[in-house]
Amino acid sequence: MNPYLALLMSFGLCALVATIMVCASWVLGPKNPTKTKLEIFETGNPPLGSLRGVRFPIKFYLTAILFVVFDIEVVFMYPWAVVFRQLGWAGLAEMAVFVAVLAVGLAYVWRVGALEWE
Amino acid sequence: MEVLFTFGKVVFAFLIVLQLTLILLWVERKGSALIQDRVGANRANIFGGVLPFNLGIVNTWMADPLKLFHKEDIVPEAADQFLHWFAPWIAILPLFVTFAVIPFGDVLVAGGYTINLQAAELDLGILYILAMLSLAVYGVVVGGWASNSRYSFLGGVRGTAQMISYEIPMGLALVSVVLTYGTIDFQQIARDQGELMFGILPAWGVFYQPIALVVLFIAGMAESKRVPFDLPEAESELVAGFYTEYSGSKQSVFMMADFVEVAIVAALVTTLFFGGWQVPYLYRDGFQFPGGFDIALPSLLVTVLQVASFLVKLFLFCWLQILVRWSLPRLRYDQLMELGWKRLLPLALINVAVTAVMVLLLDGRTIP
Amino acid sequence: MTLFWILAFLTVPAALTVVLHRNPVYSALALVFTLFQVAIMFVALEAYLIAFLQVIIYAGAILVLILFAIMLLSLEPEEPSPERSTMRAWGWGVAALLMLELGAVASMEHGASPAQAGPKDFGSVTSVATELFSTHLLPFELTSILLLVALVGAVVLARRRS
Amino acid sequence: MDTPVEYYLVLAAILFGIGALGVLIRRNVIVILMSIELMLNAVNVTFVAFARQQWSVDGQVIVFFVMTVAAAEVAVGLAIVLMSFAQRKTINADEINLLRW
Repeated sequence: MNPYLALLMSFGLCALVATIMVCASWVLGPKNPTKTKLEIFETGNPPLGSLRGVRFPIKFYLTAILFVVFDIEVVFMYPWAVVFRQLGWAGLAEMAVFVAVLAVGLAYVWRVGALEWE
Repeated sequence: MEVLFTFGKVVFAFLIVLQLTLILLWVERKGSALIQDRVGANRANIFGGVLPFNLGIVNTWMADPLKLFHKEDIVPEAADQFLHWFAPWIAILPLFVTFAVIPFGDVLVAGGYTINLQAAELDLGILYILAMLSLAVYGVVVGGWASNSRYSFLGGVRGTAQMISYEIPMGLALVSVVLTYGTIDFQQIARDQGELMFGILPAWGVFYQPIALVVLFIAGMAESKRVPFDLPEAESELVAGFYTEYSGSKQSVFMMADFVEVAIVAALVTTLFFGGWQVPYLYRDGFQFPGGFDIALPSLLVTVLQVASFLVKLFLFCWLQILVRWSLPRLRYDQLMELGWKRLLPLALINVAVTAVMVLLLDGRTIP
Repeated sequence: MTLFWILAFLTVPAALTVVLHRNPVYSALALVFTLFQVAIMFVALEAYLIAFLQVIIYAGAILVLILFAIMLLSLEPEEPSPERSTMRAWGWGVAALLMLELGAVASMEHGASPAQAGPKDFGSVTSVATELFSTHLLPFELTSILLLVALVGAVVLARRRS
Repeated sequence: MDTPVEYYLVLAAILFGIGALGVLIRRNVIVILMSIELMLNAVNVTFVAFARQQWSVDGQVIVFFVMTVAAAEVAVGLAIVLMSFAQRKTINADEINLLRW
């Protein structure tokens, strides 16, 4: 049995149930929209309007970059880990070089304080 | 016929998730009441006359979901109408499908058929789980953005940064497990844990990889965005974070996604570190205790025992997470990021290196 | 064959949405969908490991980064500007030409496959990993330097702002 | 697989063309970056299709490297976009026409 067919079944079933669950309130619930109800909730104050100009610290973006770089590192490690026993000590050295270079990156980011949150 | 079996397994795996989340909701409400010395859920008491106290099972199992589904679905005017609907859907879908690759038993031999008790017999199970968990981020990002509200937006950004930060240690913890077993197939890993160490101790992953277990457990809890890692939805700061503007069933889907994530972490911990469906000393033809004391069992009973063992372990680790959730206060954001990047990441990396060296030292064949 | 046509009819509209939608968030989500379809194509082409990496790296990491940047800038849908309409026409023309050209080359006969049935473990983790860590070892090590440079470069650029 | 490899190649060509279209007609730099991602993916499909035809995993290994390049490109590209937005308050490719700040 092709496992991907089973995955397809799983996706179909779960998508169906997820759709039902998300739409349940819209189908079953009352519909009584009022002006106040449809406003954005800002702890009772009149909403300030558009999100244009709302900024958040550049740190979040740095975190995302770090994540992308290390995610690729981790992903490279999976095939390596599977064939590791065949590669032996040479394989260990190969991955050590790879990780060492990226560890330099981590050390740099650590040094410049991109990991510090106040 | 084979298709029918596969469909049955898919449905069974999905039912485990659905029922487990509802049971966890009950455990959460009653358990927190126990911890905080309250009564907890006590409505819809249909067994009231039978039991001396109200368990509130009907309340959380039936009445709560039904009530939530009958709430009004409010979509703010300023929100993006399509994405507001799309966000909870994409938040829950990748989490639901993960259970398809978790093995819940060895093989079921019945009526001439041998059925592998794993819905999708995928040999890339761990990568599949990682892929689906990495897609789960979209529910948070889109939910935070679609509502067009400041609280949602900040909660969404915080939540995304937190989830991606903890994906790295989680991935690395899984790498060291893969190194230990040399495969990324869940069923294979579960089978390998059926052997014995020193002839007495079951060869469970927890004895090989205790550090990976700790890292995976912490990172997994952070992924599920619950206390002590609930900064994206911190009630006292951000109202409800990325789902501030949600109501009714959409909001309950977001809540449910958190519980499904708890279940996924428990399933990973169970399968990779605690033998999955393995019962110590139980083999396909019955118990074989170390002292040479055997009990023969029919194959069907063995299967039932194994599935039961998987479910019990699964529930145990869900319960452990809920216990932690009600015991610890919330971290500060800087502590959260520091824990992820400065503690767990180096720890997991060192663990991978040590594992690699140990594998080579103990596996004499490849030493030159 | 059916699978291919389903994929084709889902991928092309999604790709067009990426390019033509005025709201960058929709563009990004349509791109996620396109990438997921491409991953399914990889499964159909028996590149199982690559298919999962596609989802993890592209959909799980790169697109999150793009969405973050969009949110960081709080972008609004862009208004079509009239003075660019000639440029747009040119763009459509050039892209159509390119598509035709590539399509013509691609649809030529590429010779039959050397064997009807390939090795049994084709596309499996073991086969790809063995190849990656032996024949392509140097590019693999260079990849780490590329990532390091990208990381340091991005951090330097992003920090100069504050 | 009974689908001839040419079908996938044509689909890849169409995807590449759509990506090129995005680069040519859009002014939002982030959308241009996404279009480039689309083109890279079209190339990946070609690699994998040929790998399947030749029964050689080399094509699949190359896809690894393409993904890495794509990630590096996006990380640096977006950092430049953020930086230029901070300086000039625009992400319109027509208005970012200087190579100096």
